[in-house]
Amino acid sequence: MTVETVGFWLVAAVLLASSLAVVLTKNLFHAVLYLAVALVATGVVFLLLESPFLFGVQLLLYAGGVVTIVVFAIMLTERLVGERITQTSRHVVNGAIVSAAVFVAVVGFLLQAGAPAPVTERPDQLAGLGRALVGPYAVTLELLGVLLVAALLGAIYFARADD
Amino acid sequence: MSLHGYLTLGALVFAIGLFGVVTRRNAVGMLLGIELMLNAVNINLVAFSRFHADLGGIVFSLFTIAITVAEVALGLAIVIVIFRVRKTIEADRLDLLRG
Amino acid sequence: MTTSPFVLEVGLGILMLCVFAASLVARGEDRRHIGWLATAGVAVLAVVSMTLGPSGPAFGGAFVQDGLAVFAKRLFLWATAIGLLGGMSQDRLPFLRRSGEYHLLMLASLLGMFVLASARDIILLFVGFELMSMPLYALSGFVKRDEMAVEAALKFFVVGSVSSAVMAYGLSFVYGAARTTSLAGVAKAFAAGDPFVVLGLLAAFAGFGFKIAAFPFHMWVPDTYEAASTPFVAWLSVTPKAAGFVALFRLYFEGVGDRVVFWVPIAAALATITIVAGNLMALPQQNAKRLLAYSGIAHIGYMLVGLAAASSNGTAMVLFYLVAYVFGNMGAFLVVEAVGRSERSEHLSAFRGLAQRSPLLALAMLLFLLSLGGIPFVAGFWAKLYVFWAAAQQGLYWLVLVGAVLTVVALFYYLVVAKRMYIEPPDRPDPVALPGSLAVAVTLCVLGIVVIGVWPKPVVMAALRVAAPLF
Amino acid sequence: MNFPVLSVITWSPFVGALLVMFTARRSPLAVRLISAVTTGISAVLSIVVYVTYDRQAAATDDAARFQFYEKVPLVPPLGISYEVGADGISLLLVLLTAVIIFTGVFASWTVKVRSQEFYALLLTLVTGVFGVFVSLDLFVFFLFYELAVLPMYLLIGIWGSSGEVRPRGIFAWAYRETGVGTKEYAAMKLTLYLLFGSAFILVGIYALYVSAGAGSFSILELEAVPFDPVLQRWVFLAFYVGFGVLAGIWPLHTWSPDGHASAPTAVSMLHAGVLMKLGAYGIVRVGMGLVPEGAVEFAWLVGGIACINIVYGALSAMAQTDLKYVIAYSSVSHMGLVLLGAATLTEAGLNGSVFQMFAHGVMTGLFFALVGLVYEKAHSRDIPTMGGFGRSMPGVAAAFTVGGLSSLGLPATAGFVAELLTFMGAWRSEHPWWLFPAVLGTFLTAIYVLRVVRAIFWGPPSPHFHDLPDAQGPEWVALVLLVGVIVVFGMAPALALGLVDSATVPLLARLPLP
Amino acid sequence: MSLPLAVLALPFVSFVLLAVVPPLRRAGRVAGGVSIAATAVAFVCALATWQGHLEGEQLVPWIPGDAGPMATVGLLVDPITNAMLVLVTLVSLLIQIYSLAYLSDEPSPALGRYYTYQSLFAFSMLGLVLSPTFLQMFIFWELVGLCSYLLIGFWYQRPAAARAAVKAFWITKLGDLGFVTGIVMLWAATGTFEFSTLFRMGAAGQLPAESLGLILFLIYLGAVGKSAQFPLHVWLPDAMEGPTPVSALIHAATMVTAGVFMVTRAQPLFALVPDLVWLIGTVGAFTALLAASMACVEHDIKRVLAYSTVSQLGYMMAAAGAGAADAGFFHLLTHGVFKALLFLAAGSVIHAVGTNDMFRMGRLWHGLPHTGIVFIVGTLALAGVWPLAGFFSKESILAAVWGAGRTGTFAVLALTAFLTAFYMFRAVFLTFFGHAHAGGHPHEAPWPMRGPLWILAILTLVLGLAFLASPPPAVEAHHGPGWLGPFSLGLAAAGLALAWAMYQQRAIAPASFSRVLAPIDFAARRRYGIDALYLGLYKGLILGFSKLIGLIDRYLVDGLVNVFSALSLRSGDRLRRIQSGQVHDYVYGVAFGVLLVVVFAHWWAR
Repeated sequence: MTVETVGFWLVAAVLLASSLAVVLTKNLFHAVLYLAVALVATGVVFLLLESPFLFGVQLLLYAGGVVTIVVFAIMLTERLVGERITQTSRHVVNGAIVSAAVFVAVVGFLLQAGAPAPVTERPDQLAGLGRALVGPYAVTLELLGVLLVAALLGAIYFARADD
Repeated sequence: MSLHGYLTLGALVFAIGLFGVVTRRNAVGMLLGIELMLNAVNINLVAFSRFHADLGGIVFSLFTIAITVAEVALGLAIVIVIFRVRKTIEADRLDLLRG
Repeated sequence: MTTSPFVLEVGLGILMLCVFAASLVARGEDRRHIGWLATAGVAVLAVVSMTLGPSGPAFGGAFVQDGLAVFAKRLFLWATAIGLLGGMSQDRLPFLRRSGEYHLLMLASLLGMFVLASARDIILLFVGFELMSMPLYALSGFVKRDEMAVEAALKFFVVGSVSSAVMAYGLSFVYGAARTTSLAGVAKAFAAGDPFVVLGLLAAFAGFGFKIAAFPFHMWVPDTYEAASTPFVAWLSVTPKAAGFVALFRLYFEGVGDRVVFWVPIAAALATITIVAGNLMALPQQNAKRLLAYSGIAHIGYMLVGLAAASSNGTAMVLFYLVAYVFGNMGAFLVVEAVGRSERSEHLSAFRGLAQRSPLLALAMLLFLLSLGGIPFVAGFWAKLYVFWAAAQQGLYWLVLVGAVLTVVALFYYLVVAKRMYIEPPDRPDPVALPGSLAVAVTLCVLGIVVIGVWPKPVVMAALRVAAPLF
Repeated sequence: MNFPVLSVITWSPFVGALLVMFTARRSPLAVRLISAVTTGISAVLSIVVYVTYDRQAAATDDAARFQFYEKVPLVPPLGISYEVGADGISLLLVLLTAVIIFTGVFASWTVKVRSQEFYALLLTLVTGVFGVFVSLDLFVFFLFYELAVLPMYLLIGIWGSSGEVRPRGIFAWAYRETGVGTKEYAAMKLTLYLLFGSAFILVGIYALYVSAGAGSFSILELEAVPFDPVLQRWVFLAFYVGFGVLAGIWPLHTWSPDGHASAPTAVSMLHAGVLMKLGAYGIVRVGMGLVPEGAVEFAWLVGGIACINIVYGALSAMAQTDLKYVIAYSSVSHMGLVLLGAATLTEAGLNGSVFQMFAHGVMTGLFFALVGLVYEKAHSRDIPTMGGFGRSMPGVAAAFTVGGLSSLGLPATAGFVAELLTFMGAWRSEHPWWLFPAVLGTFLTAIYVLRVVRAIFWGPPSPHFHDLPDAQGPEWVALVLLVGVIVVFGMAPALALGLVDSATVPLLARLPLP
Repeated sequence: MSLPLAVLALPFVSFVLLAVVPPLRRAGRVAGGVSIAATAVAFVCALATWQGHLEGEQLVPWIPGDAGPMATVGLLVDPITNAMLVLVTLVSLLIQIYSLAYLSDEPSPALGRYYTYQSLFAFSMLGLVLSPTFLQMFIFWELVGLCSYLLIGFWYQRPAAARAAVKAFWITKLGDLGFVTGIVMLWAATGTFEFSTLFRMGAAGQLPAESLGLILFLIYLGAVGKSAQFPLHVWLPDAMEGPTPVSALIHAATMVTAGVFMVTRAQPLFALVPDLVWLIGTVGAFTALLAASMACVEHDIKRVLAYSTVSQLGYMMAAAGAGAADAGFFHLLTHGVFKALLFLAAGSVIHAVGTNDMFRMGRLWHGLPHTGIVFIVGTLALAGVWPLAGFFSKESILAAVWGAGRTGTFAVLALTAFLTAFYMFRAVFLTFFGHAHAGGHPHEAPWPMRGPLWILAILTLVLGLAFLASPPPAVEAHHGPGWLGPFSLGLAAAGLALAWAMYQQRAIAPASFSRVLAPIDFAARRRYGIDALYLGLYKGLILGFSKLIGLIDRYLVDGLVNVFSALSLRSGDRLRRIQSGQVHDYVYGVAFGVLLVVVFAHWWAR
């Protein structure tokens, strides 16, 4: 049992528990908070996978950005509707069956594939990322910019209440 | 920990996310499910990247995160506009269009 | 002539900037001139695209401007030009006042399609895919006061997001197996039979299935088509599908060699259920747009027949089919728009006696329907003929038979529309009001199907030429 | 450059259609005159080509079989060209078409609703029919074929009439859902059926084109290709089913009664009179001509189904109480005779088949013209309510009787010669027993035709109808012309058969008969 | 050959004129004049042909073929033809003249129509007798059938006439099916329809021996239908619904004898199949007896004559069956004359009293002396009383049958002769004498009717006397034993006596007589159930079967088509319910889609 293994099990437990809580809890607000926990746990998984940079991104963008937006949205709709939003679930059993089926299908393939040994050498992640983003992925990055603009354009268009 | 451990973890999170999408009545709740699914993608990507010592996966997951954010923004905007027009965000009450 | 592989993308970017700038300075309720700007720009790009030839790859092969990409981009540009032109006549407030947003979103989506057509890197592919999709969600709910439109937008968005999540999940496996993000590596891994790549590609198919609206992934289509504004739907019903198919060819076919036959049974099965379900579900429809939506699903099934051939001929014939489909289907939707505007209804009964009210419009609709039904003299005939031919070459005779038999079912509901127009008497004597821009768009579509119907050879040859290098 | 007479015959109605659409907007009379003149041009020219066809040359020189030849390349890379020419079979059928459409124009003189479009569609349709008969390029042949089929939907849907079919039996639920009996139903059924058939034809044409490998759709060139026997069998079956749908083969015939019963007069005339012959013509020209081994191989099937058609059609006709259905089923029966004659693969039988195409075309055209007149005057097609019309409309009664006699094969009418030749061929064929259903068919025909004559024109005047006028003005043109053709060709069959023989003998010579 | 051609062409020209010039036809009596004139000239030509012994054959191609014509038509003139030409034109002429008065009450267009048909009939019948080929004979055979149909249905608004017309057509057509099948088979075997060629081949033994019997039997079926032989005789009595002159011409003198004529014409062929000849004779004799028995119980005067015609046709066929077609043909000629006479006389009676029922007539002798005389002349001829024409022909038939050693047939024919005399005199007594009294004041018809009657009566007498002076070849050939003449005279006398006793003297009550012969009486009055059988077959079998097929076609064959389309519509409607409007279900769709391709690929890969 290495540290990594112990950490993995711990993080996995937290991640799964909080994920389940996200989809099961009645209170939407709580669900968002659980989501934050799950996202942070995922960030920890990234740490275990030796990607601290991504851990940062995950915290900033997800736990910071996404959760904040969602909370805003909930507050906004709550304010409009004037009552707390609780949520119920529909057809839990059906959903569970389908999800389980998807999981089994994936795992089936996992079992088929042999597991590669982890590579011990560690490339310089940050520098490599920097080079990659201005090198082969430059166009992709620019397009991502366009994408974000377009999505925001759409979001603003919807969100503004004037017309 | 082996690659398969991470992948299985990702698959579990993915399945839970899917479960959330198909069971949540509330549109925001569905959105949260989608977040989980995309999160699973990132776990996969980073795990592969790590085990193959290839940066592509990290780059991919960066893009995924960014796209997810955009998606959430747009999705919530839609939820808000729906709420304005229909006074509900219970997705299963939105069935004017059918058949 | 060798030009930069980015001419069109750069041109489109400049156009977007112009439109953006124009919408910043625009004032007043009616800002349709922005739309004219966008339309004119796209039209210019469309003309420019006809002069372009393939050029070499860029960014280490992540972006290619090969024959297929050029072919696809020409198609996107023409379709978008017609779609924008047809949309210019919309006079509801959002389209007047928010013309800038509307057109910017369209152009952004178009840019995504461009990327999708050229991407040979899974990250680029995914980003292109999302760039194409996300504006569409916004556009489908553009009339944000309309409760149906926003509902459609939500459905479209949720199904789309789930699909792209599944797709991304699949692509993560693809990457994991290929150990690289380049499609050449993917093809190599697939050819080697790595189970991860198989799982990944199968899961990624969810995204493509969603985009092209193959059977179980199609469910957003009727609702979105029915509720969104018709000219947008006309465009939505053809261009993203074309982009989806092109990306499909890249990811699933290009460079995989003989392993390509792996897809034959899957594509054939999907084709069968899509044709059957699409045609059958179209039968009871009374709303013209829903009818066209389901018929469109059936058409995707026919294209999947070509896909199932998993050969260069099959690919080429799908491309040809797309061309025929672009003109035929857009034309049909645009006629629906004309009638819908005038009658305030998209129910089939709005078409009653159209032949006596507006004979030319009715004739145009008839031609579109005949083209969709696969009748000689119009483009759709060749399209069906060719995909069947490709499938038959592959030995899929049963698939051809299923397709041919269900064509008869399809003709049934097309003829039902024809019956409304030609056989039933009109409720009102006055002709349907037809704005000039819409008339021009419809005319372009008619020209498209008739010219291709009479003289299909150039398009066929071009399609064959661009499809050959994939294999 | 010779005068392109076949093209003029073919396209003249189409020009008429365009003229009707664009010039004659306000004048119903002008519409009719343009139609009469343009179809008249076709009629006159078809008589001219009929007379000037060089029979001697055709008999001696195989290259001279198809005369009045024209060829214009359309799509050279694919080997598609506009190639027309006519031999004896084509000429007779062109003449038939010309006669029927020319009379059809007069028979529909009284169409009131949207007559301009009616005539335009009718004339377009006729161009398709002419085109099929003269095309020597399979691709163009197919295009003409579709052109001949498609306008039918609108013609029946707009100007047709609805009958009544009671939903009964175990499938009653299905009848309730399909709206059986209405003109829309009939139009839809007919169109879908025929398009279904054309899919098979297309597959067959395509198979020949591909396996010939010559890159040509020309019938003349494909004739010279020795196709693989297995391929020939399948292709023949495809052609048989495809064309057979239009020819009304059992059990794919049910579009025909509904369609013909619902169609307006001129359309029924044209459809039953000429279009069904397209199917038979296709089987002979394309099926027997291009895949002779398949034709020989499956002669038993063609003939066997034809026998079913003959007897079954006649019995069904007997069971009908709707006048138009009687005639429509009689077409099913007679098309059986046409196909039986062809299936005998003998000179007499094939000549009889072609002659029957002509005879039945004229006769059924006459029938539908008359039924149209009766319907227009009495506003009913229900036989049991009619009676004693012979007194008020003696002309119609007489013409109907002549048509009926021709249909039951009475000598001195064209029908007799056709039937006799078919019988002769049948007994000389590989399956002599075909003679018996054929003969039985004529007897059954005698029963139902005379029953109808008796029920409608004979007996005491029906109390349901008053003051029915006889045929008038332009309608007489139709009746006299058709009756005249029936009698003249019945008394002097050599008028047609010499020509037909010069075409059928080379065709038969190519068959690998055992 | 121009003279025989003229005989044929004149009625044809008349027909065409009347058919295509409506004003002429609608003029009625003018039309009659045209037709009569044409027939008269034709008669003269026929006489000239006969006298000139213009004999020969001429053929022209009719249906071309690759190796010579497939069928020819033309003219064949020989003694048989000549005799028939004269008979047909003569009787036609007389009857057309007679009709002018008989149908004087008809409106002009109807009269014109009548003469159009008459011309067509004359043409057709002449064409038939001039036929040098089986095919041409069949063509005209059908055409005379058509005329028969049209003329029986002359009063088409009477339901009975309409029924009788189609019945006649259908029943004869049934026989004609055999005819056409036979000649087609014969053609297939020999490649020709021509008599001369066929006879030559027959003489040379080139005909297919094994199938010739079948072929000729089928051809004979045509004669069975046309000449009203059992079992296809049922149409002839009903045909009496037509105007009486038509009955005289078509259903007594000419058309119905076509079968006999054909058998005579094709005698060399039939002679090759002795079994068939035997059958012909047996059927003929049986028909003769059967029809005679039905005539004995008939009330309708025209039907009595009709049954008598059937009976006499049976006689003629019996002669053919004894290998003496010439004797039959001879009887055909004489019968043509006196049966026409009888019908016309009966027509005159009906014209006078307005009914066909003999039991509502009586004592007409005083009102209609001319008619009475000629009727009795005809009756005597039919009964075979010396020295009238009928005696000789009947005698030669009986002699031939006796000579052929067919005793059974001879007995049947003798019995028939007795019955013939009985029922004919029964008619005479009931009509002209007896005790009943016809109502009204019957008086003689005008001269256009009486003239032909007298001509025919005189002809009957004169012919007999002429035969006495110079026996015709048929009589010469079949000279029976010496007792035969007195024997047949005795039979006639016995018949006369019985009739006289029963209907004039009432010494024997008909009722008691029928009690004695109850089963036969019962059956004969119901036409032996043959008509009912046909009716049952027609209604039950053909119509019933057609109803069945009609239902099958509409509700099964077409039903499946509709089921297919309805199922498509329904399944479409069902299927679209998965489009529930619930976005969750749409997500399920995506999930299912993925699972589907994954599972399918997995499963397929193995």
